[in-house]
Amino acid sequence: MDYNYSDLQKMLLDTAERFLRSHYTLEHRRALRKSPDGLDADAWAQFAELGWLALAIPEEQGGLDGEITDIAVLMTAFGANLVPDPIVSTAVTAPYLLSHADQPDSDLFEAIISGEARVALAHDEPGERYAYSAPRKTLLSKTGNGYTISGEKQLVIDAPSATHLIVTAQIEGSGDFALALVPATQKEVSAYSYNLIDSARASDVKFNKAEATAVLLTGPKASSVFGEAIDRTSIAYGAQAVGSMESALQICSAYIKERQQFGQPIGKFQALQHIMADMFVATHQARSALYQALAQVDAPERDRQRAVSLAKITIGEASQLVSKQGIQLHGGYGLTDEYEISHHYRRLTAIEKLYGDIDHHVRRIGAMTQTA
Amino acid sequence: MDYNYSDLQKMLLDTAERFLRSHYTLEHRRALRKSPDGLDADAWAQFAELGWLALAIPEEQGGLDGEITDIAVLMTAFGANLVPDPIVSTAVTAPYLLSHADQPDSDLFEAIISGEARVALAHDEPGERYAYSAPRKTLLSKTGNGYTISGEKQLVIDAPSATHLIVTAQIEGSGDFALALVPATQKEVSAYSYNLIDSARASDVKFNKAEATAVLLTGPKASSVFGEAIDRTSIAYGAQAVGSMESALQICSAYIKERQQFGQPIGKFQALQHIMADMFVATHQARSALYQALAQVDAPERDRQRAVSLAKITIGEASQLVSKQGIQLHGGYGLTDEYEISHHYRRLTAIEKLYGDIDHHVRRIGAMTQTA
Amino acid sequence: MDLKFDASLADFRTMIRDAIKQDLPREIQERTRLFGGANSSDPHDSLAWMKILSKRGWTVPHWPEIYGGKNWSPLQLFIFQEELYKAYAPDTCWGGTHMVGPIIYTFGSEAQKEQFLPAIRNGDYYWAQGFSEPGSGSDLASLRTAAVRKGDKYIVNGQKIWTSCAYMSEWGFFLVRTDPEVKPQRGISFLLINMKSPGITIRRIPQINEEAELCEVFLDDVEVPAEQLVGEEGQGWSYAKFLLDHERTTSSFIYFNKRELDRAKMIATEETLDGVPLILHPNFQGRIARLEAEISALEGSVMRLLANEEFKYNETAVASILKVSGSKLQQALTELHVDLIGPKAIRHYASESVDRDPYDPWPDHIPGRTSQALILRASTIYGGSLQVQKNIIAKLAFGL
Amino acid sequence: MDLKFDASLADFRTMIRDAIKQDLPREIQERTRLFGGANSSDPHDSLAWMKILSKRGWTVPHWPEIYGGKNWSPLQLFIFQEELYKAYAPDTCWGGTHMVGPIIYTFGSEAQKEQFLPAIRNGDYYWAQGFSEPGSGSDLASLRTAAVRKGDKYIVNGQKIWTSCAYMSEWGFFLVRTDPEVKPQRGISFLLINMKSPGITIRRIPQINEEAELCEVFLDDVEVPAEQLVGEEGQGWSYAKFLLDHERTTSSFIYFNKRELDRAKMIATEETLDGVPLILHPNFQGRIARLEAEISALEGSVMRLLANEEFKYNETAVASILKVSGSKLQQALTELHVDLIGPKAIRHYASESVDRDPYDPWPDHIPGRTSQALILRASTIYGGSLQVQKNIIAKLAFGL
Repeated sequence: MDYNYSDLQKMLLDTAERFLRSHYTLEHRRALRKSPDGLDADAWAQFAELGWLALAIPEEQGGLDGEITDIAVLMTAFGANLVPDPIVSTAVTAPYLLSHADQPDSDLFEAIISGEARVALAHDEPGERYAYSAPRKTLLSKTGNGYTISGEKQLVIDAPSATHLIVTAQIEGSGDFALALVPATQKEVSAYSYNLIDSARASDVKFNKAEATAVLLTGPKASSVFGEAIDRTSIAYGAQAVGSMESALQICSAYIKERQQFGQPIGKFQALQHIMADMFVATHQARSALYQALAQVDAPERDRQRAVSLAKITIGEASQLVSKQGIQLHGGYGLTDEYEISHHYRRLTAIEKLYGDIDHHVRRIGAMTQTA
Repeated sequence: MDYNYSDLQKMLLDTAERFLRSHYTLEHRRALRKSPDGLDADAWAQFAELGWLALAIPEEQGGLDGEITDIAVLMTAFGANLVPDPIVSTAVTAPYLLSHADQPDSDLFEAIISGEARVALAHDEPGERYAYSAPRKTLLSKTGNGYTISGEKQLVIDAPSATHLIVTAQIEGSGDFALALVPATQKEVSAYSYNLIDSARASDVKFNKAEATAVLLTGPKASSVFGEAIDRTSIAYGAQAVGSMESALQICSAYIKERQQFGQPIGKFQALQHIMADMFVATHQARSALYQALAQVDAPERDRQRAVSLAKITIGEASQLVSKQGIQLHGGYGLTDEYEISHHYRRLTAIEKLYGDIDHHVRRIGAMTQTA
Repeated sequence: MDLKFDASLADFRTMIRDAIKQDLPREIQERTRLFGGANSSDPHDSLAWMKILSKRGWTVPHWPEIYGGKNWSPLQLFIFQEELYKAYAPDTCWGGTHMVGPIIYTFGSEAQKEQFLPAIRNGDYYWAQGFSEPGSGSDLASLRTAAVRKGDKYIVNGQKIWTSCAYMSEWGFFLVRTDPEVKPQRGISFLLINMKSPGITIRRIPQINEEAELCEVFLDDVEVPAEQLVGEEGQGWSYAKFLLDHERTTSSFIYFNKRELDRAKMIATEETLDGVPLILHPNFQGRIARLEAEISALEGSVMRLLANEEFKYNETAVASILKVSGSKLQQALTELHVDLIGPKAIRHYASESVDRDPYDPWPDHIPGRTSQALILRASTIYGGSLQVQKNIIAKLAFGL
Repeated sequence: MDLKFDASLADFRTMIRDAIKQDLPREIQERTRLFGGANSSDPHDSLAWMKILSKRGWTVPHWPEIYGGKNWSPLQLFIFQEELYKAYAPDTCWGGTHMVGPIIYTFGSEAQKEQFLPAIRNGDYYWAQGFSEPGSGSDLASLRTAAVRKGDKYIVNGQKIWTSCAYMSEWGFFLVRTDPEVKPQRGISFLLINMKSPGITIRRIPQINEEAELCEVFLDDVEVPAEQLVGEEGQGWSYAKFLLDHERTTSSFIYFNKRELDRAKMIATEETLDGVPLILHPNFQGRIARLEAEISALEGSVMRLLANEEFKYNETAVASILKVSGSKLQQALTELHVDLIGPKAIRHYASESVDRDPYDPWPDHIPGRTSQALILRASTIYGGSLQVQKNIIAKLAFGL
């Protein structure tokens, strides 16, 4: 076993750290909130340039065929620098689903790699809560020479800047589960968009006989690939969370050495030292949990799900501890939009809620335990 | 509202503190473990002398007709001094059940008051867990000129020194719930007895057509009085827990001022100061919770149950925090039988498990919430 | 001992409840329900509501009668506040009614009483609190804003921070250093300053929930008439401590905590998992039950203090219990809200968006919840942080 | 990066598992299952088991081959220990195999190696550890037991405490102060002392679980031949630190924690509430799931250290993580056992009672659980308390 970064990973991480840190300054990120769709087009072009949008795409589709560990390494840098752009949807989730499609679409891969296309996953329906195996109300219907899709999706992460949506649906007639590709810019697709607390974006989307340009997968294979994609997505966000926590540690350590109260740096107070120690333990354990999940990503479904859920629990708990205590260490400044720590808290809170919160994963483990 | 002790309560508490503190020294309590039935006969005679065994008994039965608040005050002193004797069964639970019997038994009251009789409650049956409203397997049968009882009871607290048992049962034929009085010393009653972690005693008891000298209560009235008695019992133990925690606070505060490490009293370390502060908050809140329950003890069933369960949750959580952290403050010495704090931990752990643990009371509140 | 809540107070409660129901405008109630967290009512709503309350003479019932108070018992005041909270009425301008008001009627001159007390009572304007400074958060004794006496004026220079709604306050009360030579606590005085005075600049601080009600106040050669000194020079520190003693139970946020527990139950009834309301799921039931237990205990602790129990431990240490427990509860409850709404919690809602967007398809119990949970990380920071409270307890209860 | 557990190790695991199954006597297994907690196997069982293990040469597989080690990889050693724990095999005499043994083969004289290493390897006798003193719990540098050189002997006076099973140990290894003049850490030496030496008195300390395996050792003019000094005078402190570095992952108690998690699941299957196994109750499922997550993370952290990851932070601070997390898990798991058995947890079971009372009607998963939970409050105290670990982290990871 080897937990050290490969040379390739070191390079990837160095490049990412360098670019992201200099580009995504606090001020820049605060300004980005006002952009209409949350996309930083210049940065996105750089992502393409640096090959990051190709990392998860198979070689035969022009991609770099990176492993999930490589993706995770890159994601830690995104988390550390609180990048709000729609990287996970387009560079992690979509490539997995698209490359496992019955008929992979080379043009779309090319457009993703070049930075022209962005793809979001539309799954949740109103009234649902992390219902990844519940039947869909959204309907995929065969028409004369193609397919249309009708229904409502809620909280479609990264939708506002997406050019395409991968939509989960049931097939009219058979009732089979399906994944369909739907171009986002057609009048039959209408979106109600909003900001998220971490400055990312999402939409509620209505499909009114919208054209589906491809049916990617259907039936049991669609379900299992979809489950794999969700777990990989969770891992990518988990890696972002780990990066964010590691950043938060450094920020806090520096702050409590600097900040004076009662005539000395507050870092001299044992109570605050012990808070830092708790944060340190939680952050390290979170990275270990991430590694445990990464090790199982290609394992049989049950083992994979177990490892991902365990990691999400640990990372979720750690995220809350680290960011809340990080704010506590900052005092009032921790509550302002002008200090990084408050942004980490928001990001970490959002990630905990994406694709299954702690409660969801505790239930998933619980269900496995009782059938063990 | 008045949270201060009445003059009577002050006197009661002073007397109790004086006697119990001087009598129940650590060495004496450790020696008592070897007694066959856990009874300190000399002390018990004093309890009678001081009127404590009469406190919960109605005036018309020769008792002092004390209020539940008076009983709680006395119980805090018992808890503070870690008295292992069977006071709650005989002086709290039994008097309530006996005085609500269809035909109160004056002789038995007299025997309790004089210290000759001790009464334990036999309810739990093997395989059960806090099943206070489940049907009984133990059978009460009418015979020629009386009643017999047959069945098995588990974990009958204070049974080894009891002269009488109040046994919950179902009536053969009707299936009604009943409370029966059974003399403990008959050959049809056999007990398997053991020590508890806090040096109190209990038995598993088998009744083989044992004579029941009285049927105290039957049917719905038996159920409701039984429920009231259990809640009062919980309050009495809760008061003991509060007393124990308050003792623990003092012990710990003294210890960390005395004990030297790294060249200074360990009480100078902020981390330990904050632990003491947490213990202080928890202990105070526990007493407040006790008062909240006491205020509702005669309220309608739902209000009473709610208040008792909320108090048991708070007191249970506080008990664990206070005693565990108390041990932590003591370092290795906290784990020895020779330091008081370890005895408080054992007592508080036992109390948490008596008549419904935290989990039980959380469920009881949960069930009320969902039907609110 | 008499632990039962006086039954005769039930009528009083009904009277209060009915009056609030009759008086409280719906739109104010709605704004408070969605975005009025602990201590963060919209100041416009605060003042508007005070105008309404003042018709009944209920803005300052806790004041002495000669200054317009109601002579209610502590329990009646408790019920009054509880009902206000339950009804989602905004807070009054706390700086006026609970801070500077009591200071003025206790230590102020007759002229100050005449000028300010009626205005506070009527909610004529908002009051800013100028205590904290950038360099002195939990360490108030180290404050540096200086007031130098020149003739019949003080010239004030310095900077304050965390001043709620300073940008729309007409008056402020400030702790300033009038004597740099003596022991830090001794050289502090209490000044009333008109917020429109030349030399005052205000910057709103953007917050974690993207609101900006807290401000920085810069004072640059601000001239303050000497008659705006309250009480004696050098006594500011003791007045600030008087405030703390005066409002021992406030920090429990008991009314807020009880209300937010009810809200949690309401949300848990609305939100479902696999079609089943969350309130039927044991995990959430358990979290709710445990918080309910904590709140019930806290309420008992508040009552004990209100009813003047004789404590074995130092009373300031006992009061710190309320702050420790109350502040953690505020966080735990609002985090529970966030967890109850689950994925929907990540949407950002600005407080003004509620009025603006009637087309928002999301249910009504979502907006404001995350915003409130985010900003309430402050509850363990301001007014003496959790760590400071524990220091106080260790020192005053145990002499550590 | 290569994060997958080497698949070829599956065979190794099977080989180990089969061997243990074949070798481990049932009655030893039973005693360990019921009352053998973390680090508290019955010493007789330890030695008996070492005799058995030594036939395969498996008592000290982690030692260098020339001293009888097996040259297994860190992962193989991990599997070996894990399987021992899973099977409820007793620990070896850790003081011998993992403490004094490595000290002797690294720093000891040839004579010492010859005299002691084979005996340790074979489990000939039990070793006592004489580090802690009544006045120096977490503060080892302050120890006072003095060894004064007189000719070819040291005369040792002082007192040790928390010495496991001293009353039945034949030899002990002691930290003693040989030079009171120099800096506290510099004047400490490492002595081997025969526990039967005149002047040694041993008192067993009655414990919270009513066992008494920990002892006080009083040394009164004990004569120790100078050749029983290990290494150099004044280097005792550095040898003790060497031990810590040598056994960085031990403090995680990862094998114990994994096994006790399995036990929790087993108990949750046996125990019922209203007729339903606890493992189907969401509250208990949730507690189990969270602990499982923590253990899985801890196992990852152990692996990272075993696999020599290059850490950004000081490695001693990283090792402290294992102790912090591992010790809290030991407590959380054994408390979970207690909560799972519920009311039955309050019964006192002495370890000897298991053999004595075949008539006990209670189920087999009850005895020993509470005893273990009680004594494991020690896990956050010994070997550097939780607070000391956090101090270490603050200092070494962050320079605070």
